[in-house]
Amino acid sequence: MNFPLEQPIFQFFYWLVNTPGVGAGVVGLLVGAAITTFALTLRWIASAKDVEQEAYPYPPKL
Amino acid sequence: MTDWCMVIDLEKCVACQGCSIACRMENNTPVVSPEEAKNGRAIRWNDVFPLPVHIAPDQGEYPNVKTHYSTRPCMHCKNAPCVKVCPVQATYIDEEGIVRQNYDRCIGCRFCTMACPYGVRYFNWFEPQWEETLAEYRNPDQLSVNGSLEGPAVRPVGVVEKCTYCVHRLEKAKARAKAEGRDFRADEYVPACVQTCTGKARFFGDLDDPNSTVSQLSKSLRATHLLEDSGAHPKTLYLAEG
Amino acid sequence: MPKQPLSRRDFLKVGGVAAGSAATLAAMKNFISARAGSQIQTAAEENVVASTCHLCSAGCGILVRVADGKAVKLEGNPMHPVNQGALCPKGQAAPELLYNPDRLTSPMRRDRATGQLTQIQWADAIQLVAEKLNTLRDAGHPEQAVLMHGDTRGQMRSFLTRFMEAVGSPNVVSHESLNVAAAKLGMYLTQGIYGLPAYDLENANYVISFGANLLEAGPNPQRTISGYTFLRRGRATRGKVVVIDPRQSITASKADEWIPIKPGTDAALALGMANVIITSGLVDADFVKNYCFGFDNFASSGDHKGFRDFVLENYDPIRVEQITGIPATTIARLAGEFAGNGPAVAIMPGKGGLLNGGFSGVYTAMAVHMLNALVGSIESTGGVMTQRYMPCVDYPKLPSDSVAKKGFATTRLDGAGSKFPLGRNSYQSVADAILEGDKVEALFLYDANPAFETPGGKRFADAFKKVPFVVSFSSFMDESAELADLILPEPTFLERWGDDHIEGLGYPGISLYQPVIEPLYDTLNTGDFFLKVAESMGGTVAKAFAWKSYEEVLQFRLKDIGADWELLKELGVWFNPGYRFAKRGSQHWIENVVGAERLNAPRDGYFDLYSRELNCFIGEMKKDELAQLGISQTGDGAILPHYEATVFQGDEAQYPFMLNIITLMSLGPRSDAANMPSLQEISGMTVRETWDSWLEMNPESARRLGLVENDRVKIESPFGAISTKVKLVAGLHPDVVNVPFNQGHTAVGRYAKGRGVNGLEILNPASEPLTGLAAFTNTRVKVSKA
Amino acid sequence: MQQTLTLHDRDELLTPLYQFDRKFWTTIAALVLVIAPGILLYIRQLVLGLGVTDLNRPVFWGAYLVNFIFLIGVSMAGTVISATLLLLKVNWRRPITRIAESLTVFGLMTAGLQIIMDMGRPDRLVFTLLYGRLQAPLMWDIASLTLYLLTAIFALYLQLLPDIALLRDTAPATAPEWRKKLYTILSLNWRGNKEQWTRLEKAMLVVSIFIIPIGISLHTVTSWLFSTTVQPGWKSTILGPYFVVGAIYSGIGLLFIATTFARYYNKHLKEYITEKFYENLGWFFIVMSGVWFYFTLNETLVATTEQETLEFPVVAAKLFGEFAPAFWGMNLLMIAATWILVAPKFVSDKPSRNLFLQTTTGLAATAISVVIFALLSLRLPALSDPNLQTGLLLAFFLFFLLALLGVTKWLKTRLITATVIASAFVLFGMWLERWNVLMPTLTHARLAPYTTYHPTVTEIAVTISTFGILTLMFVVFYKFFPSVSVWEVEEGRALEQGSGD
Repeated sequence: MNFPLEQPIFQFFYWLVNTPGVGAGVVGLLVGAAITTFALTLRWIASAKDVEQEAYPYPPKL
Repeated sequence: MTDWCMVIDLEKCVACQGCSIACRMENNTPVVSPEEAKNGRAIRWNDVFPLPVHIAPDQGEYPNVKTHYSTRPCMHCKNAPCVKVCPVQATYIDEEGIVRQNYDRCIGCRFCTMACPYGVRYFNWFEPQWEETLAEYRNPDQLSVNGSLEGPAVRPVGVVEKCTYCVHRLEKAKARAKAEGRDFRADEYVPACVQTCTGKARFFGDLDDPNSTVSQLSKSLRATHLLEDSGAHPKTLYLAEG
Repeated sequence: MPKQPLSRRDFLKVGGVAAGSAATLAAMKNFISARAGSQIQTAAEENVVASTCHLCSAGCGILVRVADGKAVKLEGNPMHPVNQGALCPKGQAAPELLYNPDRLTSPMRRDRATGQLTQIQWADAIQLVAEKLNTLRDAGHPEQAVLMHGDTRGQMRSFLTRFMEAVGSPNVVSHESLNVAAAKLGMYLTQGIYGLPAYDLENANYVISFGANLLEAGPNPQRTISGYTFLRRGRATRGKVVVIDPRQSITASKADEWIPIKPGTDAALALGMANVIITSGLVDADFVKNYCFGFDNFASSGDHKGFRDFVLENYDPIRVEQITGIPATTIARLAGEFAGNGPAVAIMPGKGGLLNGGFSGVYTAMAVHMLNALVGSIESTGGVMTQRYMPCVDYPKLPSDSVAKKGFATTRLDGAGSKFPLGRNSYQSVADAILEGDKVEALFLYDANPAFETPGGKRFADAFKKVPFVVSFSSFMDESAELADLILPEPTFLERWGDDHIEGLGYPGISLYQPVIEPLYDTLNTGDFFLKVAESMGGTVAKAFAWKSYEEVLQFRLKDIGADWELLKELGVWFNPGYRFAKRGSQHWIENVVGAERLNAPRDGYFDLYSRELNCFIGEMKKDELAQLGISQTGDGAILPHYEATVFQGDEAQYPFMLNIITLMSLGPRSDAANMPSLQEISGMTVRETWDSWLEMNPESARRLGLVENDRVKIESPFGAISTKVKLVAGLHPDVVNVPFNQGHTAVGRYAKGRGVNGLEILNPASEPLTGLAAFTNTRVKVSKA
Repeated sequence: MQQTLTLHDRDELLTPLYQFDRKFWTTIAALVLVIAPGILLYIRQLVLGLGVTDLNRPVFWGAYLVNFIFLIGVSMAGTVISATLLLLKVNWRRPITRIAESLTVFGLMTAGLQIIMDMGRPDRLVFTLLYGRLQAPLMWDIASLTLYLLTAIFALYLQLLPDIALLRDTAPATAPEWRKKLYTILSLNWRGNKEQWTRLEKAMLVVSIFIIPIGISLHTVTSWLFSTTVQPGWKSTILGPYFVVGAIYSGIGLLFIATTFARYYNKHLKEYITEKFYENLGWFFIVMSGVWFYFTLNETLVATTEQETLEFPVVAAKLFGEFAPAFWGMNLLMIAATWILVAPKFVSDKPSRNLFLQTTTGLAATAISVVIFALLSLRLPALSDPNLQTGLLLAFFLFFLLALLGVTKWLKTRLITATVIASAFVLFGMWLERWNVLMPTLTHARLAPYTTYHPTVTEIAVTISTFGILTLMFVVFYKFFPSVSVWEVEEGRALEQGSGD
């Protein structure tokens, strides 16, 4: 009927899934991680400096 | 550890519905308007209904007919599906095996009502109302757990409520025992439906105590559970007719 | 929003892996501790008052929880022998009656012309009534004051009777002709006691109920429920219960065996069983030989046929099968089981049975009760007990008063004893009498709503028009109160003094009503009201009522019950437990059990199988006279219990169905219960309906009419038509349709008004000629899609 | 060459962004009119409580939940498709990727709205963050939804970046300052140098890889909402994949409609979003319909064959009970949609004499079959005679067939119209499918009498305004950003020329 909750690892799992707030924390972690990654990626892209002047043919310099 | 349990002897139950109303008066479940009631929104934590629940053509022809009646409080499941699916732990099983509902926590997502195979969880579609003077008879008992209201407290609109085995009565009994400076005994409290049962069909007590009436009855050959296949390990026991 | 710290504690402990610690156990048991943080607050000051429920005739003991001066919850009184701590939905919902928003809050007077209601003072009301009665007395016609009362129990009944007698009117009409009178008469004509028999269900082995709704709506449902459940599962050996009823009521569905019967033929079945019992020699020889009259043929002023020969000649199972539609083998089996598995008891229906007003009700009741005699179940363990009552101090003798004497000597308005030879009350006939021109100057309605609760009750509206002075004591503006000139609301039973005789257990007891809270409104207990009226009337009436308050009356009457007033108030009930069975033929037997209340026939302790009492009424009558009374038999046949084919109103071809009005456990018999929302909500449980009335019909019959569940249907009888929705009930005789009682109010209050239909409207308004019973079960109807 | 092209692109794709003409404002006004009643009624619901819906016991969930599943369904396609196509380096994807990804974002946003609308206590929404329990399927859904939404937004933004830069650089003098500022900020000083391009494309690649499993997770999790309860009809293990397939199926449908809407809105787009795209994605559409049919069959067959007694009433309700119109309606719509897509490919485009292939016949037959279907659905007692019903049924199928045959030739020459009709059918059909997953089970609970559910005005209005909001977002968004990814198109052209030279 129940998991082998006498094992600490399962106790941890139980605590993990059953404790109010912890779940929210996990979700928060996920989301936070995602957001930071995205932010960093954007920064990474934006910050790209390039020496060679001959740029990609687009956008056109008119 | 105490494990509260109810046993209902369907042979002695005469479908009088005393339990339904006793529960209403004890737990302040509101009377909804006739239209609401017709639309399946009546709130009776303890309902009495004819069996089979669903009218089917193949249920015998006169005079070879047998109607049965059943009564149904919360099953207070050991593996309660409602508790599992609650996203905010507004409903939970306490240390004495009672499945409880925290009205201040419930977000009204109605997942528990979906998960419950017994349909014993009720939703406040509108603000509960007592017309004019009817409000006078509401049960004044206020049970709060760490500040959040439970039990008979009048529910706000949009939250789920359910049978609590009259947990506030338990708390009162314990308080009384404490005040009188003695140990609380399991037979000091019964829910309102058990107390009022006209057929003396309901028994209540501690399932962990092998000598209690409910433990004895749980060994009966007639003992059975509602929807045992639901996997919820319901605790409320039935003694079959005949 | 306070967070549940428990989770945090679990975290600390479980996270810190304190193996075996409470929280780890918690984790394993998958629960969350709520105890630590629990706080329970309740009302500042609470107390519990013992009283008595008044929502049906059972009179259960109640303990009322009064919190901060408000009655918040009723519980059954564990001390009370009738309900032993249990309480039915009506009792549980009682606070909805007490705090009902539609209660009348003060005495009012109605102007007949305009129908305007004006609030008045109690003093004025008392004055008005006193003057009215005095003028009647001065005119020398006190009998023109009539009092109709409902389920008036305890001392109130004798009190009111005494008042009317002191005034000088014999016209105190009880509503028993609507329900229990048939059973009482059956008991009276055989056992010679005018009252309902008590059944020792706890010790019975075999119970056969002839349409008696033991678990829902008997005269004392709670008592029969207790007895029934004890008989089923409360003891080592389990008794068998058989229910004979065209409808599979809850009682029938709970019983071991449900035997559907052609409506109105119960007498034939009982006699058929008697036939088998006699032929197979299973009768209690000692009892029928030595303590019964008229088992064998006998000679007194000519030869008379005895019960045995009569039954043997007329009711062999084959014939009974033709009458009742129950196979002869089943009849034989039932008879064998009944006689062979004593103690056995045959129960005749009181309230809510098919017996009442079937135009052969009395004979049926006699036949059923005689089954008990045949197997010697009269006054024996597991059989029939005769109800004993607490000794009440007699009222002081009425002061001599010529006017009163003269008035009291006049014949009763309702024709009981005259028009209806056997009748003691004929509630519904009051209207007929008035409409036929009998003069009524003042009409009091206590606990009575005749305009609603009688078949064809609408005619009371016309009748009341002819009465210049109608007084209602109802707590609600019910159908009858709406027609009254003076509305003098009585407080609900939770706010007033009163008492009740404990019935149904045999042994005597008194159950007390007391005000559990101060009356909410400007209401007055009717007892007190009449005391004040008497006082202001002066003269002999005042002398006859020298008490200050009704409470004093009770104290006076209940002096000798063995408990002092304070104790009675504390316990709410006092009784002498343990029914002592009288030895056959003993003095005790003759004084209390058999024949004690016969008015004409000898009180010799003989149980009449050949009713000498009935003989005194109709013995001399010729065929046509008997026919007048609706009796087809002549000579001994008319005296002996026999089956009278029900004379239906409406011919079978045109009106195929027999209409039966059923009483529900939830709504019960009292009009004011219909205005209790919780009861309305649960009323239709058996047919999955709520807040409405319905027509129960056999699915096969419905199919033939092309009806499906919840269709609106028109129900027509020769007396009118109503319309409601149809519900298909497989457990129902194809020729019978049922409509629940206590819906279809046109008044009372917001919850009752305009909800469903009142089946009584289309019932035969006539009364049974012999007994003055209302006709409940001899109306045919036709059902069609509305 | 390129120069002209780009100039050409610019006026066609960028100029309209600054034209707030009557057409635009009327559209906005119309949409507001559509949305307003729903919002008002929702406010009423907030005040009075959920009682204003027709939800009851045991039908605790209703139209809102159906919308929720449907919306996350349609939102599925966008990103997943564009991502897949990108990974597969499919060239014709370029014109539609932006619309696809934006659809995902808007779809998810409106889907989130549904959940809040369905809550009894929306004021306590924050509790899910304070007290969220991981064990509750709802939390999984919240997690999945948020993650998917964020990723989708990110993907969309990445793909917008160069165009924003373009807008920044090419904003006409007349353009309002705030818009210029907006573009400047959003463009993150994108210069378009080689390094940036390489990094951008790397990032897009990675996102495309991640977004597919996330998208799939969202739809399976949604199916778990039901599978984790013990209600009859929801225990089926097929529910997860069934939901995903349905999602992609309906997603493509919405994509088609959106693109066509955009085409109609900005005539120039016709040059970019060509029939080629309809042709190619059309095939995928057909494949999905096949898979979807298989799963539907699977659902029904399993339930009718297994020994679960409580399951059958649910299936019965769908097959011949009160839900039959919805169930069979759904199937017929899907059949019609598939036919509309497939059949024209197999008929010659020269006119035929055959009476059965005349458009008029088709339309007439359509009308008749619709009438018969309505008659059957209404369950008139007059038509209760089984033989009559069978007759009607046969007649229906005959006319249905005629209808399909009749319209084929007409559709042959109108690929886009055909696709749009098919998509509309599929969308409606899929909404019905979600309805058929929820309602039969909810109305056939175990321990409560069977009941019914008819959405109230509130629920209907809210549903309508939901789709209104979706459209509004779409319209407004594309007033600020080009509805076709200019740089991707250019890139594509460049590649083509590269191969051309």
